[in-house]
Amino acid sequence: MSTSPSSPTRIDAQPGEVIDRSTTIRFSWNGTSMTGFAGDTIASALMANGVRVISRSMKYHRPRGYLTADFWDPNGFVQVGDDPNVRSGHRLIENGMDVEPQNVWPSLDHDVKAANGLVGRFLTAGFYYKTFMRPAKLWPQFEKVLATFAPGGTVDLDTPHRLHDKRYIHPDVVVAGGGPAGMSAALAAAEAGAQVVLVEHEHHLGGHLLWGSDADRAVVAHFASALEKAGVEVLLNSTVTGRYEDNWVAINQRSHPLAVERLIKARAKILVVAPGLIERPYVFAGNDKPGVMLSGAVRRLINLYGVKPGSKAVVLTANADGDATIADLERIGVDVHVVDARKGEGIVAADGPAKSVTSVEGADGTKIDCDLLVTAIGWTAPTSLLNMSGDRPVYDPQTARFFPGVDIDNVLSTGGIVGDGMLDEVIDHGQQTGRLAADRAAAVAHRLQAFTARATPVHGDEPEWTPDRRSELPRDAHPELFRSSTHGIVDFSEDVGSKDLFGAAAEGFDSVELIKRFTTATMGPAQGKLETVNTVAVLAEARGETIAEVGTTVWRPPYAPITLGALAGRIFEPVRVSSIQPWHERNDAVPILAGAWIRPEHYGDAAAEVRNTRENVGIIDVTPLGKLDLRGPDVPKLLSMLYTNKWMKLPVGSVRYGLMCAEDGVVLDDGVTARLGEEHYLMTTTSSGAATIWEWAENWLQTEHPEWQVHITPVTTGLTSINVAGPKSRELVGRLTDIDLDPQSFEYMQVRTGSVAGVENCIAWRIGFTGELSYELHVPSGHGLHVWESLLEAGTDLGVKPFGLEAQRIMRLEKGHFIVGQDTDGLTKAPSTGMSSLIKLDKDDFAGKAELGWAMEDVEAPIVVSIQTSDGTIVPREASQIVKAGTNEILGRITSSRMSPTLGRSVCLGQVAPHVSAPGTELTIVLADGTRTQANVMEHHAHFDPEGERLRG
Amino acid sequence: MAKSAGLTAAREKVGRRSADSSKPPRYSAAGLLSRGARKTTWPRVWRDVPLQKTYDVVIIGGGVHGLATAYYLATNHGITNVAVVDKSYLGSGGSGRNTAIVRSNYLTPEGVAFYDRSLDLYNSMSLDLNINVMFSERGHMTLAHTDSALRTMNWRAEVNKLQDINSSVIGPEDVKKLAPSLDTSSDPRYPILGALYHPPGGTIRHDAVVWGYARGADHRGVEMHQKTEVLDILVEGGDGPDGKGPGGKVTGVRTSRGDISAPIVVNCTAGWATLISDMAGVKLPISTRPLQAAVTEPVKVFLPTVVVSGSLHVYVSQTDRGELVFGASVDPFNTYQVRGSLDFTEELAGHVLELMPGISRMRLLRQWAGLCDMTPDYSPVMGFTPVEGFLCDVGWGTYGFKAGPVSGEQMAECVATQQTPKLIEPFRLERFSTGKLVGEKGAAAVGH
Amino acid sequence: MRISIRKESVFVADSPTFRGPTRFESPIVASYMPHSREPLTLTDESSTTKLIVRAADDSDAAAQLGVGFGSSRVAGNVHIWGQRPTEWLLVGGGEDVATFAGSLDQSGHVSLIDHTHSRALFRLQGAPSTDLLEKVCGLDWGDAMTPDGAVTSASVAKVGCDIARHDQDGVASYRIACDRSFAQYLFDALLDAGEEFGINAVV
Amino acid sequence: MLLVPCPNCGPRNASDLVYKGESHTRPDPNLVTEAEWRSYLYLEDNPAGWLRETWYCRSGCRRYFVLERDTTTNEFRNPPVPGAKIGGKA
Repeated sequence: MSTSPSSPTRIDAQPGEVIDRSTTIRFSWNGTSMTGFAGDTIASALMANGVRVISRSMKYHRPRGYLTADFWDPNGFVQVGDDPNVRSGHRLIENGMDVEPQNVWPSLDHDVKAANGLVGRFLTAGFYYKTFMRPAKLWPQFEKVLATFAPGGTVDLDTPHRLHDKRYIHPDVVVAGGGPAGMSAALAAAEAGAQVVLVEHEHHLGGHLLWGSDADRAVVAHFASALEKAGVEVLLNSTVTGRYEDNWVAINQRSHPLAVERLIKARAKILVVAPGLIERPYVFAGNDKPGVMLSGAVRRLINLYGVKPGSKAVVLTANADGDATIADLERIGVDVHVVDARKGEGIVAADGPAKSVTSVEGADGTKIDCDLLVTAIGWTAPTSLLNMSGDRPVYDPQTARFFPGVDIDNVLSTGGIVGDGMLDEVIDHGQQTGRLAADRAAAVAHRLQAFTARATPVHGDEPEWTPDRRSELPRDAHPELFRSSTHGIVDFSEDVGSKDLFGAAAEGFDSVELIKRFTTATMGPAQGKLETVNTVAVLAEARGETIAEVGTTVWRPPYAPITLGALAGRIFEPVRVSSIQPWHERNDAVPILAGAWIRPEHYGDAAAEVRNTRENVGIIDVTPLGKLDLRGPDVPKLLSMLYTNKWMKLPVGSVRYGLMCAEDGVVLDDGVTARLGEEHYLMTTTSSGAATIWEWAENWLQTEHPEWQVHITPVTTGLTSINVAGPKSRELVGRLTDIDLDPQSFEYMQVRTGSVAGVENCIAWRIGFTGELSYELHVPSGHGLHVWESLLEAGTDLGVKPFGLEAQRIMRLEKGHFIVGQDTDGLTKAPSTGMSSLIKLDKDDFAGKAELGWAMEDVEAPIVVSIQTSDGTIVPREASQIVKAGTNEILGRITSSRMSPTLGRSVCLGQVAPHVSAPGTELTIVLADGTRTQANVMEHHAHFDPEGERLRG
Repeated sequence: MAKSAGLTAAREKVGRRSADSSKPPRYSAAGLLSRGARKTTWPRVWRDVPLQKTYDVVIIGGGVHGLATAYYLATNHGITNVAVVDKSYLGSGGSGRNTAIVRSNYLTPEGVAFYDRSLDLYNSMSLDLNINVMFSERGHMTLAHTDSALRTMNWRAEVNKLQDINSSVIGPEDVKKLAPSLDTSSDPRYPILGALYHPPGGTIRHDAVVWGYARGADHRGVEMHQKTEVLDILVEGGDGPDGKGPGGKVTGVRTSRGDISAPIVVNCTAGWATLISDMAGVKLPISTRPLQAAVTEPVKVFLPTVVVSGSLHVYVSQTDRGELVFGASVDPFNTYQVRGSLDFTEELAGHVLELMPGISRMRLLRQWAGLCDMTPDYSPVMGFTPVEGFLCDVGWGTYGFKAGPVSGEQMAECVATQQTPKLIEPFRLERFSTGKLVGEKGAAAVGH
Repeated sequence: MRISIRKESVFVADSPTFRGPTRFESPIVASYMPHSREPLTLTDESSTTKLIVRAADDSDAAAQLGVGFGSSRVAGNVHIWGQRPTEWLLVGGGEDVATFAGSLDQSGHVSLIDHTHSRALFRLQGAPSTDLLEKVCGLDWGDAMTPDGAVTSASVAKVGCDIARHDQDGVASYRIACDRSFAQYLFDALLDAGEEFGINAVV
Repeated sequence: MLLVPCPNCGPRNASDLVYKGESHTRPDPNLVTEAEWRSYLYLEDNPAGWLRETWYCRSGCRRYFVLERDTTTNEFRNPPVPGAKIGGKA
């Protein structure tokens, strides 16, 4: 059934309406197609189509209609396509939009869980803590049932990641709230020279002026054009969701033309908080029936959307807004019965069938027939952003609401949150606030510029911090109205009633935090905007205390929920590649992520790569090796401090291996360092340690020994590193370089510089992680690909082939070389690696020296050993545990294991307890399938070529 | 370390201040029905009684650890003249701010044994305490995105298996079966290579645990004193100024509501552990950092298990109410300031969407932070201190909630027997002067 | 649409230290099809010579360099960045940079490190370039905090960069240097974020 | 996000820097006792109040410096000025 926009609930054009009646929008609700006008919210369109029941409540599945008809409406959550929990009071309709009710089963009209309502009085708050304990076995079944009650919409797991974006801004002033106070504050600040961003949660500037008089709307129009002229950036349909340390302000912009949402991070010099007030619901029997609405909802629907919310209304009014609602209703022809709380009148219940109100019971016992009950009983100040700034609000019984408690230097409040007053008073307060904000922002700007080297210099003293001399807004007296004499719903989204709160308080959950946790009141999607003050008021009533004595809970960020997509924004995950990566990609290398690096794991067959390297010659791209250029007369001192071994006498042209430890003696990194010239060294670190070791070295230089003359420059990616390994490596490199490779003049652990494939000033050193004769070439990266391709071209006849990380891992394991972080862990101290000869305690000082002195004496520390299984076909998985035979007592673990193509059997490294570390000791290894296998500790770390003849050849 | 003689006296006074002989009503479905029918309310969960001048044991900190210690002192050892004091409300600290995940698949045999006992106690807690703590044994999955992470998972699984803990490494296909919302393709920047799967792990209603222990302890005579801040710890005979510090002996505590004398004082605080211990002249190897958490709006349940990614510093589970609860690693610098940060939620959202790209339209509802006391080896400090009668159960980092029951049980035994129980032997304060740290540091990562 | 770059367009680098027989291979090997609008350009200048000078802030060399940390100047054809305390970056043609570096007083502890191959260099130019930077970097790019000539280091799309503002004929322009290995990632990230401004890549 | 006053770069987002803990003096490893060394390794001061601490400006000037911060409010005291001597054990 389709309902036309000219249904009986859409009234004639209103002077302040924001809909465009010339543009019809088609959408569907619960499978029925409907129409509305451009500018309609889902809520106004549904109301215009005569829809009154929007959702079912969480626990009792009671039918619910619009209460506030705005963003905060606890009953207005709908599913829009793949978007769950959409605020239908805020989201504008679009052509083709599929809107579905949530939390209903099997349908909105007939919800079987509504039976919960019948047993409601047994389902007191926290009832689940008191039952389902026996029989224990049944609890998982109960849990499954409970989980079906989860409220909210449905996530479509195939939801695409739409474009979200982020932006950082550094404005002088951010104004949160585009009502009269916020607009005038923004304008005044801009006119005083500040750069201002004005953020309005709704789709239009103006706040409550929008549904006010013609004069009110003229004020809005004036400000809108003045703000534009003054260069204020106005963000509509955007929310300041949080204020974090040092005025780091989060703005969720939902109105960006390209990004579905954009998170703006503003480092605001001054934040002006002007959110206005949120109308508070009244607690009484039947207060959650469809047809019970707050005055703001009624005024919005009539004035902004031309929607008639009912035909016969009872209005409970305690303030001018209630009175204005009466006038609005009467103007559009609604029959109104007024209950004036200021005259001591009141209501105790809304009656009627489940889905509507048919009558209201007055405090005097009268029953008035109606289909709409409107309450206007007061306000809640949304002090959330102030709480996040350190404020605790203070209750004022005369005004019946909370006010900000303390002054904060860089967060100023204006408008309804700080007081009442006539429009011109509010605008004046906004102006004063804007000027104060601009003055203070100028002082902050001056300080920032004076303190930042790159900034435009500022002259003169920092401007004085302008004191707050704003006149205060008056506070209008307002009766304290929270709960009638009956019990009703306090938290609509959590289905928590005042009776539940009384019960919880009697059970001892009698502080505001405990009652919140026990009943879940205020924990729902509105985060207490509607519920907190009523919760506090009911608790105060239950305890016989005042509201001020009970106090309030802390409002935590975000101010309004924000999607994960907006928070994530563009996801930046940097990756690094070497200059040879294009070649790897062209040649089908299987990539592996190693930290941020993308590297070739292998080119198809790692074992074949090993065999070719052992038999012929292989080349591997080892660019990710950390490389630090060290210059200066004191480099040897620095090296001596960083490494455990000695460095004062390393000759020019030599390379040395070293181990680095942290101050607690734990192995930090290892690598080789070459002396290229008198005062010029090149250090290599592990790939993963590159950044850490640079910082570590700078730390020693900058904080412990600033007198040392050393310049450290990271050159990891400036030099493309290629290891040429294998018996034919000398011949291959020899074809391309002018360096004399004669073994007599270029020995193992030496370094030379020269040209390679025509590239000048390349560095070559003779070291070998693979255990083969090998040359590690470090060539300028702009020519790295050229050298790589030249090597392959020049060595075709020698059988040169590239090898990847996996082949290197196998070869290093065949040689028994450990890898820091794999064969060692976060507690492995240097002596455990079997490298005690590299720990020179007779040096005056080095990192970790004291601890290593004691560690050398430690007879309980585990030892890294080479291990071979008795059955060479078994490769125990890395991390397999080594146990005492016949028991589950752990004696160690396998840290590395591979099948060795060279030896045709498995080879391992492991950490074992010292008493089982002697060569020849028999070990028991527990395999992945739980079976056990025998193994032996080997004599040498190297499974292959223990004498290192190939390496030194 | 120094032990107290005060307990002999305490044990002689067993039962002196036990609660009313009339037992409080049991929680049950029948009770709910009858009270619903009669429209009567339940009695107080714990009594509101005046603060006494002396107790046998004063426990500082009304969280899971302090309350469990009190409960087991009363239940297992008959020591009931005990006060639990808290500067705020019960469960206001880490106990009410954690993400309520429990598991026992730790790396070291010591850790496994300890947390396994805790999991046992959690399993029987609803019956033991007669309150439904809603233990949801939904399984716990730690994802591996790199070879080295996978190696660490295998390490944990192998150690776990040797101690009969249900824990194994599973492949991406099984990960997908357990949690279809995860992106197990090979495309992402952090591909899922496998996971350590631990079926006995799960979640629990953390507040219910606090209230259950408080109620149980109260029934046995223990007193809970909220809004009672400890201002000083009274020590005499110590080496330090004012007679505090090593060699001294505890005589009581000074609170915002007056002095209390007690021969034994147990520090069960988190966030303020060093400040409390400083009052006794005991220096702790602890630095305090916030741990942040966040929760989304509810949606229909789609994530049946707990998912953790160490590489992405995120853990996530979905409550029965449908909310996703997220946590991350501790903040990068020491502070006592517990305001949530925006960067936490940004990083979190980015990482969660890398794991589960389909949930970008879910909305973050609330974020909060709690204080964590971090030790150099990510393991607690438990038992005696150099001040006689002053005991610690602190330094829990991000693991405190999981360990609550077993810590209470062991600390109670420690207090009652004046011996360090075997299970907490590895966690003694002395290890930081001998340099024998606990091995959990061996593969330090986020491990919720 | 991502496209491979035709290599003919790549310059030959003439860094003082490293000379090769072939062209300098830029780290940028792929780009996007250009937009028709041209308000904003991202130019790969990776082959430009870059030389680091390390010297004490109170040294004679520092005085010759003539700028302190946080600012830059142009001396002839050499763009001198005061990019860190005790550290300058010289950017320009190989001969010019070599000549300028050679003229520096070497007394005290002074180091010259050829960084041509270590750092990629991009130029982001056009009126919206500040808007683009605001999307990928948390610093304040306003004129007060980052005027023409300013030099700073910051994380750009999560990559550590050194950035010099170097306006051209009154149009905002930034030179951005990052580790060569991150260059392609950063280049792509800037193009992606610049999409809404109609960014053009020049390689 | 907290702003950290780098003496060189000016106030920067905390994510641009690395916190290195309490600024303390390293004992002479040749004279130190086990207890003293372990206290240097493990016993950082953890006051609720002013703390002297080391930061490293990783995304900016890459310098280490010492600041004083109130750990209850995260306010920095006497931020150093650009050009002032930094680092060392001052």
